[in-house]
Amino acid sequence: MSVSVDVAVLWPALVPIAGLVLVLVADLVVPRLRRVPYAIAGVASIATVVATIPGLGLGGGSARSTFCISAAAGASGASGAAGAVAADLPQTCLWQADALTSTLQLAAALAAAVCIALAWPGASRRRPADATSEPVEAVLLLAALTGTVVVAASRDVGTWLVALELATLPVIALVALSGRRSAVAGATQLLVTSLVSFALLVLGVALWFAATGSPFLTPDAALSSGRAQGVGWFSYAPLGPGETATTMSGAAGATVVAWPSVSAGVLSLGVVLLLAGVGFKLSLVPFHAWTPTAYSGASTPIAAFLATVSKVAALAALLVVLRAVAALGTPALITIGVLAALSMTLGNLMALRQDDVVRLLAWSTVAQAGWVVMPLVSVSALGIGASATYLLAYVIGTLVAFAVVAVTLRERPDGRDLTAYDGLWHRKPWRAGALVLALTSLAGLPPGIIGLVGKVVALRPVIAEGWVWLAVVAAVNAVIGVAVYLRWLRGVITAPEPTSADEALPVTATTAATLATEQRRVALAGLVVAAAVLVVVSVQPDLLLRLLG
Amino acid sequence: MSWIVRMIVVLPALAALAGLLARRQRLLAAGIAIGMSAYVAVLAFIQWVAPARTADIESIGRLSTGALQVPLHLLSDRLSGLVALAVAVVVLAIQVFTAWYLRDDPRYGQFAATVSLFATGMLLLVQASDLVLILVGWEIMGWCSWLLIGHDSQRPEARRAAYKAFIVTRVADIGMVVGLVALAVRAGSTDLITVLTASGHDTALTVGLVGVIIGVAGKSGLIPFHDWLPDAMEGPTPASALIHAATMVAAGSYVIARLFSLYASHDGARTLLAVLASATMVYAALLAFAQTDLKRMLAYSTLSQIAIMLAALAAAPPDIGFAPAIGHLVAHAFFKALLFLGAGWLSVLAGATALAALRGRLHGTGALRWSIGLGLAALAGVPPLIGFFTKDSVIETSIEGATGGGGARAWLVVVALFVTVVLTATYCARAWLLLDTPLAAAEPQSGGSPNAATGSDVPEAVVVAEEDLAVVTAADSADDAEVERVHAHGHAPITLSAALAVATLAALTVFGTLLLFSLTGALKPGIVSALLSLLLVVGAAYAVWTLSDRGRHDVADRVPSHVRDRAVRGFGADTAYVGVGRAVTAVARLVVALDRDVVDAYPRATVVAARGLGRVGERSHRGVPSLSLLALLAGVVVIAVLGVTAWR
Amino acid sequence: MIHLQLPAALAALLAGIGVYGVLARRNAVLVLIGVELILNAANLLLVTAGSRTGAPFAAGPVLTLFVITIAAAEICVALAVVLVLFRTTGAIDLTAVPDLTDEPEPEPDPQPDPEPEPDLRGEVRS
Amino acid sequence: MTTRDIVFAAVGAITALSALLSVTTKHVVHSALWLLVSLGSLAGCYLVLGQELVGLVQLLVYVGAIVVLVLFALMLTRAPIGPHAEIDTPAWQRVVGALLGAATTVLLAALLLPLFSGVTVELDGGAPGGTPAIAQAVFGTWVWPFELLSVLLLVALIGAFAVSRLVLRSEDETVTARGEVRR
Amino acid sequence: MALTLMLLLPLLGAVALIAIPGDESRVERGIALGTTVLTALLAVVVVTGRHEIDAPWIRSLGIRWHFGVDGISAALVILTALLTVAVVVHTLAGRFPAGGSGSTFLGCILLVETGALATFLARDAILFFIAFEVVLVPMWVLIRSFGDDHVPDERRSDAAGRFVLFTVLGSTLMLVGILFLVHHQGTSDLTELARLHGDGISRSLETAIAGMLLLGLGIKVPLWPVHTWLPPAHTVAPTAGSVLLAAVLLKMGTYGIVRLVVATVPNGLAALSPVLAILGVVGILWGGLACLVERDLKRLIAYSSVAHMGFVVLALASGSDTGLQAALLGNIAHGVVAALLFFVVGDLKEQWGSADLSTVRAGLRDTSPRLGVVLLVGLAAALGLPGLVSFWGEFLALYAAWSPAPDRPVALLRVCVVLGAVGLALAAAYSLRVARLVWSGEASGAAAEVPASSTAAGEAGRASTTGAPTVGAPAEGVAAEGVASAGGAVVDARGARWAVVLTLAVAVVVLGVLPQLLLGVSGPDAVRLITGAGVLP
Repeated sequence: MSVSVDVAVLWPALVPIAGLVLVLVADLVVPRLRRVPYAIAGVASIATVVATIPGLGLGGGSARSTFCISAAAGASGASGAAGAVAADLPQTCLWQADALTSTLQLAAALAAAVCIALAWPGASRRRPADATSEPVEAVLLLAALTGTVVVAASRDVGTWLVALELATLPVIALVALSGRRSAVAGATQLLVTSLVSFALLVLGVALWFAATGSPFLTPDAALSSGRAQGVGWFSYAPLGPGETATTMSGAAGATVVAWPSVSAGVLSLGVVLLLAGVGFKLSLVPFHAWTPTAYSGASTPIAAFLATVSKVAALAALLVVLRAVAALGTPALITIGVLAALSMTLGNLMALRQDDVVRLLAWSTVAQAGWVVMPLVSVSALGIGASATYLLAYVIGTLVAFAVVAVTLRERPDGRDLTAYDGLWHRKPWRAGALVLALTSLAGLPPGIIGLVGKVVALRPVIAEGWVWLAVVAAVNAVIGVAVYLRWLRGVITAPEPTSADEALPVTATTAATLATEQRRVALAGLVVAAAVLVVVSVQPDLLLRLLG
Repeated sequence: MSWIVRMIVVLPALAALAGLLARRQRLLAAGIAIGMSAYVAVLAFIQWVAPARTADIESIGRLSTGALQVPLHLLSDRLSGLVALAVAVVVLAIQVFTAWYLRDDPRYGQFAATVSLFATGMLLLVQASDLVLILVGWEIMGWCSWLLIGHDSQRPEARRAAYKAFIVTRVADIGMVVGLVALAVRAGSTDLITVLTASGHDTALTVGLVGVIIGVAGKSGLIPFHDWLPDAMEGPTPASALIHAATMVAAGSYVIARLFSLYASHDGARTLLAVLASATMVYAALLAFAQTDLKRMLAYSTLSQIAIMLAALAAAPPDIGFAPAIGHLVAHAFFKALLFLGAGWLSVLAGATALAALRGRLHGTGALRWSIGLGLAALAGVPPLIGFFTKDSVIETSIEGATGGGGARAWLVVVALFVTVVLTATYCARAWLLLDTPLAAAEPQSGGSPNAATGSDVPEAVVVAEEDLAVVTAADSADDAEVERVHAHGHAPITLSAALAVATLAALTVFGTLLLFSLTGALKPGIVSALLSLLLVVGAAYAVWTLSDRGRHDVADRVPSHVRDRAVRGFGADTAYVGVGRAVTAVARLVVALDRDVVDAYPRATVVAARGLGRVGERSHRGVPSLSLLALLAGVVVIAVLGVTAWR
Repeated sequence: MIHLQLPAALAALLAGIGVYGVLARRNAVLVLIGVELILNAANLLLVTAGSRTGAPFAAGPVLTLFVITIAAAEICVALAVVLVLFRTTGAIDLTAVPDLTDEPEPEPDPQPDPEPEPDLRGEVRS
Repeated sequence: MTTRDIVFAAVGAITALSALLSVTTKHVVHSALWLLVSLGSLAGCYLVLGQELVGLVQLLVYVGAIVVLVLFALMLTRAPIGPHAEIDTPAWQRVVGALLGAATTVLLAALLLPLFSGVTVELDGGAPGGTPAIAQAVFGTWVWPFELLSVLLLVALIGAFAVSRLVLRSEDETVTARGEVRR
Repeated sequence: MALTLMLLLPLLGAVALIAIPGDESRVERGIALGTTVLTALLAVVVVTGRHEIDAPWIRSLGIRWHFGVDGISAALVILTALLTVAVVVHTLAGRFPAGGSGSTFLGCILLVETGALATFLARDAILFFIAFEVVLVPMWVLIRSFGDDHVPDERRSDAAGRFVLFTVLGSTLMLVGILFLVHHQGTSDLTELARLHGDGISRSLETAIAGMLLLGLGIKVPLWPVHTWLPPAHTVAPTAGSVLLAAVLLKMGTYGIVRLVVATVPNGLAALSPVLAILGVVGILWGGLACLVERDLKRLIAYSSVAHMGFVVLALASGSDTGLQAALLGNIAHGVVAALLFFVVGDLKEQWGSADLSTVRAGLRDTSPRLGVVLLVGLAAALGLPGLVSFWGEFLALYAAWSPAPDRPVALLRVCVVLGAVGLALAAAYSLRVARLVWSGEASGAAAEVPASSTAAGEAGRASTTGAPTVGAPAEGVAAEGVASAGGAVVDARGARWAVVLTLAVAVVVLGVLPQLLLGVSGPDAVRLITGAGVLP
């Protein structure tokens, strides 16, 4: 075969797959050991983190690529004049990981590792009847991680679709597996939304293919749709003397596109459908409705996974498309602007009303999704980098917040109530500090400098395109967002009422005592890792920004 | 030489500071206050003898204010020398007198320090060669007047009077500030010399001059700002003497004298000044006649006299200039200080300031009788006292102005002056007859004790809202201050030094004319006018003598009682102030209401809207999968249409 | 020889019918039918475009095969979830408001929600 | 208008019609059966388009597996046999659905028809995209997504297995009637 | 080096304080005091040596760690550093406000200092924005947690929320403006932006940018009509918070206008100057009028802040170098005066339990002459008494508005001058109103008007209100009794607190007598900034 395979490059994808297989094997061999699957999954995700590191330092346009199709192979699929044209094709690869991709992969793997730490099974089993829960969860988590890692590096619609689905399907199962009635409701809503979205996604891919004639999500493919003469499929070949356009059809190789703008229209519809299909995963309004239900139904670590790894997968997928489209020099996408504005506004307004912290974070995810895609109104390197930057800032902040919630839930059963965090500053100063940092970072206020820098970065492309209305909407939403997070923080910093705190304490103590200390330690370790990353990037945001080039 | 000028300004300030720090040690405080004033008086004397005739004495250095020049220079010339001397002497006399007068006051230290600070303000204004410094001195006096008038802060009337004085003058200062700003803008500098020599910008000049007149009207008590001054009698008598004699109220005359060359060229502004001054001098003299309280009578006489100075400035021909007005300023400083200190002395003896209570109390008090007699005579313009010469100079100057092209404006002033001469003589004669005619000869009083008489009409007058700007003050409440004071501290014989201070002022009232020779043109008596006014004075005095049945009756009782009551209350000027105050308060309440219900309604409405939207959103997000599909597909179709149509 | 406008038109039609199907059904399984129709519309489009000469790497048919496989995987999970849903609620009605209350928590938490968001409330007028 | 065009039009009409019936019938099981017809005839369309392999897979996987799964699911969820008015969403929602469906069709048609206008493919002389080429592509060019697909299938099976075995803690609680709002 | 140290010192101190679990131990006091004093010393060193530091920070955004001091910021830096010392000393000399641990309180104060210093020193527009935001959360904590514990929790929450939300709205809009500016000028360096002086941007764009920046910064100033966050925040905030809010945080708004608007988009500012002047003057009158009827002393001072900042804005609208000098001087003046007033009023409120003016109390003049005298100095300064520090700023502001830069609407500005002068009279009225009620201890007339509303006064208050208007010894006695029981005795300022307020009072006088101390520092740089000749030497 004329496809090159470079395993060294592929490690970030292979490691989680290997972990997945290992979990299955381990479950066969020692089905009783409940923590083994998680240990393997944890190790695998950390190994994934390590595997992505070589890709981080790539500068400029360089990328670590594999599954590259040599020109000859491309030509073999076509014939005649097309072959001659194909010889000029730059090498196309199905896996192409540059710095941006690697960073997203790293973030996903790190977030997955933290989520696994948070989901660490304790000695007291929640579902004694269900013995297979842990290995299944580990497998599903690793599969979703695999999908995320692969989709970020994919450059063709086939891999893209499969990987995206690989990142989505396990999550549906994970939500359902939380085993509560609300989880089933959440899973149902997530399921139907994802099914329809996936159908639209496939439709979008088909339109892309129809418009460009290329199965690759590359700038060349995008260019071939709109240019009168190009390297793609529906391109005019130079007309020889005596030839007419009608005779060009059929086997001649270079077919006629009646109007380039038609093809561009098809392409635009394709891109919009892809955006919509991915938008569901990003929780963009109006594709967001599943978010609060699924988040609150799922267990907290899974919700954290949905809020972080899934988002990375979605944005990574979107970026793959938009990086291709960016070559068209398309001016701002009004669609994205509208979606961003809607998401921010609705997400913030709804988050303002929540008394359940997980639901609050769910709606905050919706709002933050708006911020994440907002820079993409400028389909350019600037916008794409900004979007990725904001995503990472958001992922870190959300992860820490979820970690605090998860750890708190292990200590007190009412840990999902906003009131459970009253006086946290006085009871658990360090954890409260982490929460403060996370929430301020999400709100875009110091001391969460990274969130603030994220807002600066996210607004820059909007400004560069001159979208004042969107910038103003964003500014207003920054305010509502601050109200949302301060509402939580308000309780955290308040001195506890002496009565309630004293009553709560013994409960906490006994609950904590019954829980396995190891479980808490691992969860805490996850929290500490996430918080440490947050602190570091808050002190020196450049570390994060430079990762993205 | 320039250091003397600086010291004249700085020393009282230091005295104020030191006095404040040493307020607990009564003797030390008195020593500082009197010593410093004495030293300043000496320095002022030196300056008077040998003025430096320079206008660029550095004070605190030039300010970096961009294009605007603010050199902050001081000056020293004959004018400043004369006025500074008068001020310094009066302040010294007052400080000496205060040491006795407030002998038992626990806050004597603060009072003396405030008087020193007040002197700083006036002397700074006198020595300033810069508009900003003039404004600084001007406002310092305003602030100190608030402190001094409100010295007896236990008494609500005193607080109100102080408040009223400051607010009224401050409102007028709107004009002063705007005027000075306009003058500075016109010259691009605040330096006095530059301002005087600048040209062009007629609008700025008009605004500047009119603005300064408004400011002066406030401080000098011209109509319609006059009503604060009688109320200011709530302050201890030395404070009244200070405010009325040489300093605050006269400062306006000085400022206009400084700017005279500008006014001389601007008829409009001078006409305004002439009208205000003429109206005030006659009106105030009329009111003075009707007063039932000695101090309030003196206050109205001050209004009248200050108006005379300003009238002189309004009517004087450019070649004569401001000198007659300044002459009268100095004269007034001496005799009015004398009168006030005498009144203070008398009140200590008599335990009251109401004329009814004082009837005949002057009889047989020796030096005090002489002092008050001299003061009233000077006020009335009896030769050869200083008041006669200066008033006559003013009249003569005005007549010259009228004949020399001043036109209607100057004639108005001349007529008003003659009317005022008559009226002044009338009320002076009335006061003298009341004070000096032994009680035995007088008819029995119907009112009973002053306490009961005044106490009854107070409550209706002082019901004011907390927020009101202006305050109603009972016409007779100044008297209460003395009554209380004497009630609290008892009678005490005057000390030698205080008596000496009064005597010095009396001497200056007699011989002070000599000082005026230093200022060219200050003395400019005209034979005809002198004789005419003398005739008028004598006639008026005789009329009072006869009408009052040789002093056995109060001649003012012949005025119909309802008119007189209203005159005593200043014809409701205070009510008008209260009205203005209420109007402003109403606006303020409106502002607060708007602030709460309109300006702040937007943020609140935003919150309500956000909550409402959230509630609506909550209702539509109950986890119905079908609806989420609907939203999804509808959204897709919409954005697809949008995306396709907006592509490129 | 075949004109490709026909399959394209069919694809458009199928997609529209699928969209209607998704929205018109409350039974979860029948909603899946609508989804399948949209998927098949996309597949038809892929095949149509792929049948144009010059498609590299047999992309049209290969992608179609992929999509069919993915759809199969999806249906697997989907039916599992639908079954659980049925077991939980006794129905698979997608228009129903789901019961989000979970099994009784250790403490039933009957306390009313605190007044949400008192921020920016109007000043207490004194 | 070639023969293939006519054949395609016929098969396509069946496809569209049966698809329409499958989403409109009030009969739950009929709906699945109409889907069967629709997908089957779509396989025919593939054949007409010269994609034999795709057509066969369509028959095999879709008609053979998926529709059967759907039927099973219908049975397992105790779907009523016979016409049933309760399987449709409220009328307003269906109207909106119809509008959106029509809009989708119009939008796609408006864009695709011009794109493919006049484009013809010669299929009779052995299409280049034949089965061997597909096989070569799948195991050559597309080997990476193909392998991932296997992972996906594996995971989907594991997930479906685990989910279907799920025992809810609240199983013994009273099952609420459909549409009942608890809160 | 000294500069970095100066910025890091309070930050590290704050982190240390917040991390310390204990409560009001000796160590914390030492850390807080030592840090602030050292910071203040360093600030003096930095300002006198005109230090500057320029290092890369966020390379990918082109944001540099660029701090420096020039004439425009020098006074503000010193003011901030010294006031923080004053605040800390004042806090340590008394009781910590309830609501949390003392170390958190001190830590928040230090964080505010860090943010304010960084804001005044930042030489990069985006760095400025980041520093601008730093103060928010600590100040929010100060108001939210440590606020007046006599008011219901909701009001604290409301006040703190208002503060943060208004400011965030402002700063985000400002960020949008900054990004526009940076995008079109290609640099975020403030020195460079000032040198460009708006070159290369079309006039309409400049106006748009200026509008956005002014809207954003105006909220912080605060400009009418977006001032409504200030009174509640001041009312609720603890003394330290009020002082920092008034004296430091508000200055960031006007400083921002100077740095970001006057220097970089002069034409935009010129186009908007009528609006700015009108808003400034409306603020002057609005604040002044509101003060006339306001019952809460702290709210009253807050409204007076609105009025005073109106003068600063009016001066800035004039666009002349005199105006800029007036604005800078007015800024500092208000900082010192407002700090003084809030210290005194905070002390009073601490002892009274409320700052309600309708409660009848004994006059400070008699009960606590020290507090009385500094309050009087503060009020005198607040009414713009010549010879005190506020006078210069206000007089020069009026001058500048009367003779503005050539491209300004002269007639409008002159009307504004007259109205501004009316505002001076209003300032006198409300200052004296406070002096009457608090310093001389007037039995309130309003209490008589609305007896039911004044709950605090209670029986005693009612007795005194009926007694107050009557004159004479017996009534006086009743009033005095009522006053004594209602108001309670106010302990006079002593020790460190006395030193703090006295120092401020002395500063008010000294700076008033020698304004050249401030004007001389900012003079040359103000001219350079107006003319676009760059700012740093």
